[in-house]
Amino acid sequence: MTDGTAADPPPELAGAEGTALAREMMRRMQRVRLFEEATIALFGAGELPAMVHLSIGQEAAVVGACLATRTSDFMTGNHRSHGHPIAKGARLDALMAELLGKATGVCGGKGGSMHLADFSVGSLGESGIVGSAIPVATGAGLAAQVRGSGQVALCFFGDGAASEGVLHESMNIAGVWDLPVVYFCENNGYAVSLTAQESLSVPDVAMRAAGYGMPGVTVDGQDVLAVFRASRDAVERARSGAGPSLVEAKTYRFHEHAYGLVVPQPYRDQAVVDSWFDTVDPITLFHDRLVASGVLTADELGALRDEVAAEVEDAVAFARRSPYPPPEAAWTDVYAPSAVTA
Amino acid sequence: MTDGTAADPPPELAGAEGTALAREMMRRMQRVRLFEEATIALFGAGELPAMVHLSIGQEAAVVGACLATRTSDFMTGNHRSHGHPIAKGARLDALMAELLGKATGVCGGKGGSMHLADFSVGSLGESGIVGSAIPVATGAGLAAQVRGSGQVALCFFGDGAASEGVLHESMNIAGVWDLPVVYFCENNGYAVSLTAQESLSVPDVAMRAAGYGMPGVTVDGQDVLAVFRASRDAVERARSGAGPSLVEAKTYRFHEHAYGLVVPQPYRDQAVVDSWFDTVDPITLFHDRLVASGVLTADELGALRDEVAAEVEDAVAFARRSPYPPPEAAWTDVYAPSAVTA
Amino acid sequence: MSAPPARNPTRARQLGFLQAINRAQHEEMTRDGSVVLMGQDLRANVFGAAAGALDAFGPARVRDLPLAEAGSVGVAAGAAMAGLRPIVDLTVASFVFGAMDQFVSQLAKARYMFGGQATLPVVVRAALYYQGGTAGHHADRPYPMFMNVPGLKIIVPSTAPDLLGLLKSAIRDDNPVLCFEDANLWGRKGRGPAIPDDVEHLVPLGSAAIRRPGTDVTIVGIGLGSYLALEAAEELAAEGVSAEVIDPRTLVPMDWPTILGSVGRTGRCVVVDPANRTCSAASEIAARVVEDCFGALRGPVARVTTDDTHVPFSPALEKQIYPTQAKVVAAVRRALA
Amino acid sequence: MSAPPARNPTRARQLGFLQAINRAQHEEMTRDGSVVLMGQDLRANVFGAAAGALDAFGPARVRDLPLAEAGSVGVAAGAAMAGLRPIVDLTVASFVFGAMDQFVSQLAKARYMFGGQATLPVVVRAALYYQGGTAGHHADRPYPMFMNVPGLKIIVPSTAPDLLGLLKSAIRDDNPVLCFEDANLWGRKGRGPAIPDDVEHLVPLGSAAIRRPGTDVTIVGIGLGSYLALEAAEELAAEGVSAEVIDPRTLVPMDWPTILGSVGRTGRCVVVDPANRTCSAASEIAARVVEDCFGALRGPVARVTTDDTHVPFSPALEKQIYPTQAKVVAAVRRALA
Ligand SMILES: Cc1ncc(C[n+]2csc(CCOP(=O)(O)OP(=O)(O)O)c2C)c(N)n1
Ligand SMILES: Cc1ncc(C[n+]2csc(CCOP(=O)(O)OP(=O)(O)O)c2C)c(N)n1
Ligand SMILES: [Mg+2]
Ligand SMILES: [Mg+2]
Repeated sequence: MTDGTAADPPPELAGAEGTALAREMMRRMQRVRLFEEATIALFGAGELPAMVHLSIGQEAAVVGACLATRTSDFMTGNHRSHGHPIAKGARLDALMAELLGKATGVCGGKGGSMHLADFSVGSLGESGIVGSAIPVATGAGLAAQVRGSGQVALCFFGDGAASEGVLHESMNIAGVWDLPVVYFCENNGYAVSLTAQESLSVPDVAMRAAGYGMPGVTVDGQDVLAVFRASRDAVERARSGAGPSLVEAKTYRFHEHAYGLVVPQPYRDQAVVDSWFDTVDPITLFHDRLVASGVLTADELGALRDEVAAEVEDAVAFARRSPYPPPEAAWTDVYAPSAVTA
Repeated sequence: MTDGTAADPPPELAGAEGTALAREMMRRMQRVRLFEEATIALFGAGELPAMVHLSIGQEAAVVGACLATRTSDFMTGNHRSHGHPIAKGARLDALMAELLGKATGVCGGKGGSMHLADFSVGSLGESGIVGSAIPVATGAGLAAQVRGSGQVALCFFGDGAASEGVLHESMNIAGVWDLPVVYFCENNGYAVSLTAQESLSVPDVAMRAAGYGMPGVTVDGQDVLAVFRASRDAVERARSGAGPSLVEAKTYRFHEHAYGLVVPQPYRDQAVVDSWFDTVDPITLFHDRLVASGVLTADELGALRDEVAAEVEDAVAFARRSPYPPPEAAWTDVYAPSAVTA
Repeated sequence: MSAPPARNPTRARQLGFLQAINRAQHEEMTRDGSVVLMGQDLRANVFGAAAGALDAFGPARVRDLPLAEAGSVGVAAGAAMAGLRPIVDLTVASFVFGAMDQFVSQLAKARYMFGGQATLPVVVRAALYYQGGTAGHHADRPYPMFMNVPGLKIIVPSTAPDLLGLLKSAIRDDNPVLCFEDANLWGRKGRGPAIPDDVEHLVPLGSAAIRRPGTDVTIVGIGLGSYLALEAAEELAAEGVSAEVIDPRTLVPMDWPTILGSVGRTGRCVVVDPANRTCSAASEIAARVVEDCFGALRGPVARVTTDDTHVPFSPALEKQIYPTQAKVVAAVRRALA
Repeated sequence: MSAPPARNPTRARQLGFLQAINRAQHEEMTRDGSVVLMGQDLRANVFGAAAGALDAFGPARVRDLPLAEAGSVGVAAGAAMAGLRPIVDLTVASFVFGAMDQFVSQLAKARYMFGGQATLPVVVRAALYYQGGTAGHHADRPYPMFMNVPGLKIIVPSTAPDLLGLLKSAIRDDNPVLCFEDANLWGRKGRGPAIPDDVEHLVPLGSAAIRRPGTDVTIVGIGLGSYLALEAAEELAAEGVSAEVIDPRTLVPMDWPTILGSVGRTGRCVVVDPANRTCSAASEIAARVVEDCFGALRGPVARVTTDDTHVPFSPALEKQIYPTQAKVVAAVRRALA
């Protein structure tokens, strides 16, 4: 500490363990950011078969939540699909190959950008049907409870998805059965062009938690530590058998709903959106905080960023050189082999 | 008033208008009760084609809510279907004929016990699919709002239905658009054999109202006046353009889930259930209150009951002597006539 | 919907429909601790197939569900992906519609879309509760809608032994299987080959049964339709017409070799299907027969289905709309003409 | 999904698909104040068919819906029962499944079950968004599932003039009508007869169009399938095969006289249907053809459909599973063999 403005590190980030956590938070946020920036470049170069939904601006929310879980915990999410498995610890190469529709993709090229899944890190799949994976996470929580495995299920959904009936059904079932599920709302203020105000009859999604007998908190989604703390509390509660929770992170979608989607009528002020990169960028905010509190230096953080950049570059190269799936893959995996045959 | 225990009539029941309201409350509760007792007899005699779900014990809830609306207001409900249209003012003869599958039935014999509808009194139909009519009531509220008709929609649902996703979707839409809808939960403590505690993650359904930015109240569903007051407030709010409300009436299902349904394993204490007829019968409670407060005498109330009994008897006779629908009715009403034809 | 008598091993050879379900569930839950049973009113055994389950397997594995069809099926999908083998009793087939997105987008698609990572051993049971005065909201026979969705298997057993053996195979299958149970058969006792007492009585999915051999016409009958086909075949035998009756038992995967082989021999085909006519299982069978057996076909393929109307409440109306023995006989005559 | 150019009356004769929707909605909302439009992202016109609607008709009649498919369709059903004529834009056909109970239990059944008291003038629009790399959750073609549900009408227009005329008829129809729009046709300009400029260009529901007369084989093509049929017909013409191409345009009610009449003349039939094969519209057409035209039939009825698999993301895989001109030509050869 060299001047009076520097703060002590927050308790979570103190000591060697704290530094390791800080590193991992930053590493995963950078992975999301740089992976998606590479995605933009690939999209611009016409290398992506279809549109992509980016989590840029929302990195603190997805990373803070995922780092509160273990690799063996379960997770589901939605069409804005890249950030979740990345934050949960999935390898970037197989994710990138998936975006290019390659055989080495995490889903063998059959899922694509909106439907990433990496079961090896507990990522049970993202849903292109908004809201549709919410009961899936709930069911994973049920399996953990029945098997007594101590696992927890993390369920990502958006402010738009919050209006879907399956959220209600799932939260009620989880509430009644005390399932180990953390419902995590990334409230980025919009469902495509519809504002959260127009789609939700309450200001905060977390206000609905009381209606299911579970705790609900709203946190600053740009503050990875705040998200981590709220998520950790919810995960601990779930793991202890006390039941589900709802965590809402108020966050910002820096880019358009999707790359490849032109929205004819403006629905938000582009000047304001542009200013977010300077004012509420979760990576910049965390970077400055780490430096100010002496947890990591700017040089260390720069080196970390470079490491991730190289990792992303490798992922892109891997994806590019990977082959497309063989034609017959179109018809496999419709069914699993049967146990009982004639 | 002849002795010190008699209370003054409550303001709603004071004066000539109050007496008329009291009469109408009692008349409609008796209509539900005696109609359904006749239904039991018909069921026992093998005259009903299928099982029937009775509202006996829940008369105060359905009548208190319906009398807070106008005939021109809309209403939907569920499989426990008789009480709602009766309370909304439908003719008993066409309802009873419907139960017998007769051509003169309110649905021409095509709906039956679980699916009564009498559009002439705003009854847009009961749903055998639990919860499925909730958005229908919500849509009727939308029509009223768009047309500026000043109508309100009353939406009956049970504690079991409260776990269905369409309730969430509907209440959210109504909340966002300030629709003139009153969501009315008849919480009779059971969904068939499942207790409300086992199916709901909160003690009171009304606790969920806050999550939709609407008022929610829980009332004694055996007290027709309490139900009427809460419903009147909600209806007034809706009619004034202030938006939807949730009213929950805690009530009791005196009979089995359905006549014709044998539940093999007991799930409630029959002695307790039997005691309800003495302790929480809404008709007895109201009767005694009216007499005690001098609104109506026991004789007047007895005469009223006799009137209703005669009406029910006529309805049964009408239903019995009515013809079955002609065979070709099986294939009509699948489609309405088309406006544009080749 | 009254309770069946408690399962009684000594009566296994005359097993009723509901007891067959109970026995299949009981045996498979005993065999495999990851099998769980979720449904409505199981503890109270309202539908009659859950007797004793809660006592035998406890509340962690036997759960009464709140009313939430999408949630129920989706929770089963997630539980399966995370290692359980759920059986979901949705009770009545008219209640499946609220769960359609979970059937299509999760149960049917997850394995494929995630490149084989997901395994979804889920059985969803629902009764075809028609022909009993329950009217339009309880009497659907919606299996053809699901036949249009790849990734799902579908069984419609028509005998108690088949129900036992198919349901056990379904529970062991690593794919989502929908079991549609024709409630008109609840009352019938087992028929067909005697059921072995051991717990390995399995009927593989995708194998049809030839209920009656014949040479002049093939009648394919689904669910109750297989009985109507048999009764019609007997009536026709008196007139010298020899009808072969096939019960597909599984609709997906369909046992095409058995059906097409039979039509190849008889040259005539009638399909009896309780579903609504348009885009029915009967339509699919007729389309496949004309596509693959045209050379052998000597007459039109006739469908005997429920009419394209809703189910009316009034008993005076309802009985007209379904397949009957008389309609099957008339259809065979058309096919032979 | 980019915006179309604003509706331009002088280009009406070369109307694009999205402009046709826009014009139909605009004209009918102008004509009848009870028509309301609800959907996702209408104000921002994300899907390109809602340009100008909010300005023209105001926020009471043009509403952006929260994400709630069952709620949306059910609210439309209730609004219709209470006097409105809602158009619901569900945007992509893969999103219909969440609303299935409302389609089946309310929209389709309410009129019947309430003995004709209810009238349900609701139009639900959804795009068939396949063949564009959107993968399994956006590329469904689910109209066959709805064909199994009586009480619903279904249109699948394939030209802009037809879309205009059918959608206008649908909005005026007192029944629920599902409009499935093949997104592969969004880019194509209008074809067929020139569109009159007046606002009474109506195509009645239930009338097929003979796109090309022929004598040797009838090819029935649905949506994009009608173009594949035409292209195949041209290829075959070079070999001396004369194919008649029929676009049913409406699937319920189907114009059976036109289809069966044609097969009666040609004696051969191929159906091109972008839906999944099993229990497809093609299956229904094949079944009906063999049932009613057997005497005239001189070859198997061949179905050219999407394979019974899910839609893979990888473009290397996706293109293989759909009908193509080559598959249609091959099927015609089979039908002629
Ligand atoms: C059931 C369903 N309806 C509509 C869509 C189209 N759609 C894709 S993303 C989206 C908005 C979702 O908003 P939100 O849940 O807030 O997630 P965000 O995109 O903001 O991350 C919509 C409407 C869909 N994919 N699925
Ligand atoms: C969607 C659906 N699921 C299940 C059923 C079977 N069922 C009929 S009534 C009922 C219980 C409903 O409970 P509640 O909403 O509390 O109404 P109540 O019967 O107590 O009046 C059930 C499960 C149904 N009719 N519809
Ligand atoms: Mg959002
Ligand atoms: Mg109840």
